[in-house]
Amino acid sequence: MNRVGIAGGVIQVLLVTGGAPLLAGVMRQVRARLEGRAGPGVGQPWRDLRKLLRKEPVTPAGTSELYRVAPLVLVATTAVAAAVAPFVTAASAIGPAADLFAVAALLAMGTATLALAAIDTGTPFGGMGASREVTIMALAEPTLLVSVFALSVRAGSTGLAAIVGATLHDPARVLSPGSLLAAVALGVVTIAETGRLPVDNPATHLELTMVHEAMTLEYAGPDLALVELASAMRLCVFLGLLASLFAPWGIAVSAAPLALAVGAAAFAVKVGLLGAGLAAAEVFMAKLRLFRVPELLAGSFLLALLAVTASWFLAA
Amino acid sequence: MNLAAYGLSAAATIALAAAIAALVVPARWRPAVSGTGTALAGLAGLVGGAAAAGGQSFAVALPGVLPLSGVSLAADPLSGVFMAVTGGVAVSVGIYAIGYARHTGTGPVPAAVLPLFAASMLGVLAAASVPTLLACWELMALASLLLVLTEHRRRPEVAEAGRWYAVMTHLGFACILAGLMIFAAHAGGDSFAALRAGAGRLAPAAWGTVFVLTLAGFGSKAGMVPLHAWLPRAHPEAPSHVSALMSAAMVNLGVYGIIRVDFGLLGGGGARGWWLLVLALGAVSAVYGILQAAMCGDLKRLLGYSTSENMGLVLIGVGAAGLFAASGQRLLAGLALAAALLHVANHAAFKTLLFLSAGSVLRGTGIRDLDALGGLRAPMPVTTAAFGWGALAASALPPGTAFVSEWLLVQALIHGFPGGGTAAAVVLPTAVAAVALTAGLAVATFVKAFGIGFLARPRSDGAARAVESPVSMLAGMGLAGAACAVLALAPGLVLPAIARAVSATGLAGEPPPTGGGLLTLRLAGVAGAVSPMLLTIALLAVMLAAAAGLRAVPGRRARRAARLWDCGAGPLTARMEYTATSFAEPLQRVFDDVVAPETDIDVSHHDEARYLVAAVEYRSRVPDRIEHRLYRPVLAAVGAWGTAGRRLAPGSVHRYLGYGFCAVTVLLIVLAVTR
Amino acid sequence: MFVQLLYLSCGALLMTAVLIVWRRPLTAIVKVLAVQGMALAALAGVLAARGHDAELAAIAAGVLALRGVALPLLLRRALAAGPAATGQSRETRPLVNVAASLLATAALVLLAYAVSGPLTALAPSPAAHAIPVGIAVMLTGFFVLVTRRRALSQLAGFLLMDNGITATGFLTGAGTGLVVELGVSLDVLLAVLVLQVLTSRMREAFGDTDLDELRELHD
Amino acid sequence: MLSLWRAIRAAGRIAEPSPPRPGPGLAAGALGGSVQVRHVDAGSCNGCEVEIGAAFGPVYDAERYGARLVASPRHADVLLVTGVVTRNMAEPLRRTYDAVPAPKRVVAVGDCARDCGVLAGAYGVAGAAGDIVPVDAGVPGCPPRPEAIVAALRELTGR
Repeated sequence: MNRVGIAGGVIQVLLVTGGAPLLAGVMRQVRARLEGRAGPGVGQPWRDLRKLLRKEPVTPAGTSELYRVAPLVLVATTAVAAAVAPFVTAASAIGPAADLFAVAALLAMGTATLALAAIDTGTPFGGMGASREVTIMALAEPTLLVSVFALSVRAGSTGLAAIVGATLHDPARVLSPGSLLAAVALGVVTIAETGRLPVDNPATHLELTMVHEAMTLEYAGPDLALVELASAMRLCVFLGLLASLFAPWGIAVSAAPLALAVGAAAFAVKVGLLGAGLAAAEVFMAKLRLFRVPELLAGSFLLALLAVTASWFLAA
Repeated sequence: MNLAAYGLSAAATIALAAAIAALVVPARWRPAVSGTGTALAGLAGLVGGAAAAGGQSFAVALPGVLPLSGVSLAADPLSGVFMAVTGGVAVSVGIYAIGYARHTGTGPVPAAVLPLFAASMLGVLAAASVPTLLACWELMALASLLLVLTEHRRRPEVAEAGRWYAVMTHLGFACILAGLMIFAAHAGGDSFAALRAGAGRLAPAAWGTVFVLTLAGFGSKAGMVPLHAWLPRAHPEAPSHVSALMSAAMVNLGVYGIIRVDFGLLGGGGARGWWLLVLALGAVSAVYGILQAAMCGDLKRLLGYSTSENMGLVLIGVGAAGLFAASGQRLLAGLALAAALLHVANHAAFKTLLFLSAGSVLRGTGIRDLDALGGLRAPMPVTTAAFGWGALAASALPPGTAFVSEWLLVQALIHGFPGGGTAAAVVLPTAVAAVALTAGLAVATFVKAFGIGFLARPRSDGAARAVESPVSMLAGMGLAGAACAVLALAPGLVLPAIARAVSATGLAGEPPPTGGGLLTLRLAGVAGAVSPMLLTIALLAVMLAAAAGLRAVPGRRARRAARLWDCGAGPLTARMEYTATSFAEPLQRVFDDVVAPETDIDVSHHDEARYLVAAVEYRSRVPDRIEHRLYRPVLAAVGAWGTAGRRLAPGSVHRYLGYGFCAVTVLLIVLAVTR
Repeated sequence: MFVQLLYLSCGALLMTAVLIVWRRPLTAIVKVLAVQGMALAALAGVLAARGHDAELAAIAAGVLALRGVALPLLLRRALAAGPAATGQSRETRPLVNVAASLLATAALVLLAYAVSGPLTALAPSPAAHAIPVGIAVMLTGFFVLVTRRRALSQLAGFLLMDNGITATGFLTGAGTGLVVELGVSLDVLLAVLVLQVLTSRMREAFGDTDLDELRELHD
Repeated sequence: MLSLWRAIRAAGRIAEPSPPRPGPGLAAGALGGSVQVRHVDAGSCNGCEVEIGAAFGPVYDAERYGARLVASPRHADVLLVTGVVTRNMAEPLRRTYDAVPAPKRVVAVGDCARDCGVLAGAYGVAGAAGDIVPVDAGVPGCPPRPEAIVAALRELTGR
């Protein structure tokens, strides 16, 4: 808990909150261009949010407080994850309060809360989305933790700062098979946990093919704004974790304003590039059948396990 | 005599007094007497256990109380921790029982047995010699059996559950008896001290036999797969406060036995293979238990399977501790054992809460089937909140209790990786994966249990007519919930005691495995820290900030109530809601090969044309596969033996006398030969 | 540096093996096989460059030519002639479903690591530490060979196994002699050609190369 | 994969250059450049649906002006109503309108939705969209051209 940490944490939360919609805008724009369309422009998600915040919130009949609080919880968990993760600076804002597991658990907490809210409406689509989302999350958990395991073996700790520091100290590590396999595994987890193609289609209008969208069908106005902001932030956090764990260059180590600025800029560039790449890749993909998703996750789990064993047996 | 001793003797006296009183007082007062007695006994046990865990240990030998070898009692930090947990559970269960029993009505016997059950568990923990342990163990088993059978007149399935429980628990008792007898015979003495001293003299073969026998006996009590079959049967059928007492306190004694005997007395040494076995069994129990729970539609059966899962996690910790100790990593062994003990405490807290609120649901609606529940938050707000808090605690998400202990467990597993050699490099990642899958499925399970069971709209008349429970029951839940909160936010409070208990096993690292004060949990020796309190504060702060931000939006509009969006068609009925079965369906498909669900579809046709379908009937259930594949054959074999044996008893007196005569002569011949 | 390159090529070997278990389209499997051949060649090349071993370098070149280029091309042609033409261009329903076979592969890899301790202990060198990779690839290939139905994906399994054996040979430092290497590769070549002929004939006869349906040839 | 990439390269930008922006429209202030659209087929012959599809397709690309089709009226600001309102669709149309959170606009697309068109007075027709819910704008034509639909949407987004 020091000056770097506080400053960095605040900057990170602001950066993720303000930048996540822009990230979504960039991804939509890339997709539009690849489809030969002009696209609404990068700022469109922010315009949508501004409008949603001014619209009237709606409480569907028979829903409880949990339904109204869920968007807040969703945003809070994601924001705290963004505050403790080493995006701009390696020193975490709230001291040694959280490591990679805590971050994963926080994001899972958000998912579970939204699923409960969706069940609370009592609509069939809500229950369907909740059931699917929770299933995918449960199956993605082993991959997530085991690849975290692989990363922490190199650093000797699950602390985010320690992992990033170790990589900064010895950049060649990134090119070890263990770390590359872990990177692929975490990439698949990112796709599954943020509901991108081929696991879930974020732009679908068919309720029967929805996973995440089906849970938010009843939300309107500011509640919907929070939910959409949170899912954009979630994507931003996952991509940021990928970036900082496997390409931690530019992360500030001192509280100097310049260093922090460089760190922020580097973070924005890295996440932007990752997002654009993901959006471009999605153009080439079709959505998987729901019951093919376990295959994808089993494969990523195998890669994560290989990463652990490789980082033990092939310690370069 | 110190505080620990006073506490235990007080617990015993109160329990006896309450039992006698419950037999004599009029039925009107019975619930109050028995419940209060249990609560007070539990309180005494809690105080005594806390004192013992705080370092006050004592040992007394009372010769002549029990024939042959007297009773010898002792308490050290290890048993102290378990005593405190048991006592704490007993307190909230006792208070809850007052209202619950008043609702269901209770006969004199169950009312009298309840406090004795609590006391007998404390007795098991205080036992310091094999005979004492066995006596208290048997007393506890009988008491719990009587309590399981409380409602056998009203519901026939109770009797069957009781039969399963009786058989399993006595098979377990036989294993423990045999194991400890062999141990005592080789060690030359039946007091724990003598056993510890003599453990070195055991030949590897004898060592292994004792280990396996005690592991099987204690493991079956802890609901370890594949010896878990009694657990998901007995827990749903027992009255809910008894389920809580069994599921949150009694199963812990199985773990206590494994730690005490196999860790402490057997000296933990031996081949690493034995501890790998414990770890593997723990992993299997965890994954299989939570998988069955995720498929389960019966609220209390679901909780029973989740108990089996949590004990599996604890056994993973114990097994890992043994593995590390056997390979000389004492510090990590301490860490893993501390994680296991912390998880025991956490599980006791949230499982009490969950079972008590499940009982409150049962009382308010008369329904256990999740498919028929739903819509309870309006009529039963407190119960809903309690179950929600318990579900959060059980699903290992911050700020829940299980998050802390599972975090510790994973830390121990990960840091054991580098030094462990090839075996560790192969086993530990798999163990971490098992823990992770368990955690993920636990989230799914408890989202189902809470969301489908309590939220949305009622799916049956019983659920629609739900009523909130009386104050005493709510108070019992409140205590358990408060315990969850403390354990979740300030684990630093209990960790010193757990550290003392760990070093009391004489195996683990001397330095306390954890430190960092109340707020932060910092691991000594290995790098790693987490602070549930800070995380929670940060979460609340951001939520408040976000809410304030929403209020500050210029030109925001007032909230409007509207009907559900039903796609413009008619109103959505409760039959359109997702049920527990449909919620679990994707998981059931994914794990089709593991759980092997039974589904059958009957299509009945019209008489005129068999092309016209009159009705399609679809039935699906998820049987306990291990029970089917493992137990049914055994039971069939036993049955066959029984029928075969009947031919020996045709009813002629001469035949029977002849049996006796042959036995005696054979015995004499054997003696003559061996002499 | 050498070590890192070595381990990277080992990682590539593992990765490609996993992908062959994972992917269903046969064309994708063939592509992955090509990449794996190149990774194997890279492995041999690195070892050669490290030991300044001309023979090994030659072998590396041969591996690259045969397994990186020639065999994949032939397989692709067999594919174009056979299954793809009749529309069976996917491994539709393997005997063990894909998710389960991925988990089985995980178990096999762990097994490989567990058993190859002694081998590594013989001559503890960076190369020897990577021996488990070779064994793991071999076991995976065997698994694929056992559990797949399509003739071509079974051949892929066979090639996988062969690559694993070769890699193990390189890593143990014993080195498979040039002759052995050529021999193995050549009979694989033969196998491919035979398969190509066979598939085309079978397609003319049955229009399918699902091996289960060959049982009907008994009677 | 590569072939798709080549196709993308060959096609390049399909969207036609956007015509000059219309004057300040119906809801530019309230909605501020973002319009989520829910389409209700109240009994159409599917001619208008085809045109709406074209309007959101790559050629006319209504999305570049900030309009987007959404899956739930709760997410929507604008209802696109097509076709005469049949008796069975009158109540669902009302419910859909109630489900949209304020501020909300309704656009009647096609002659049928504006004034029952050729189907006026036919059996089973409950009336035009305006008879059931308050309509703010109409797009004439049977079916209307995609440009017209896009122009109407641009009046709402104000871009």
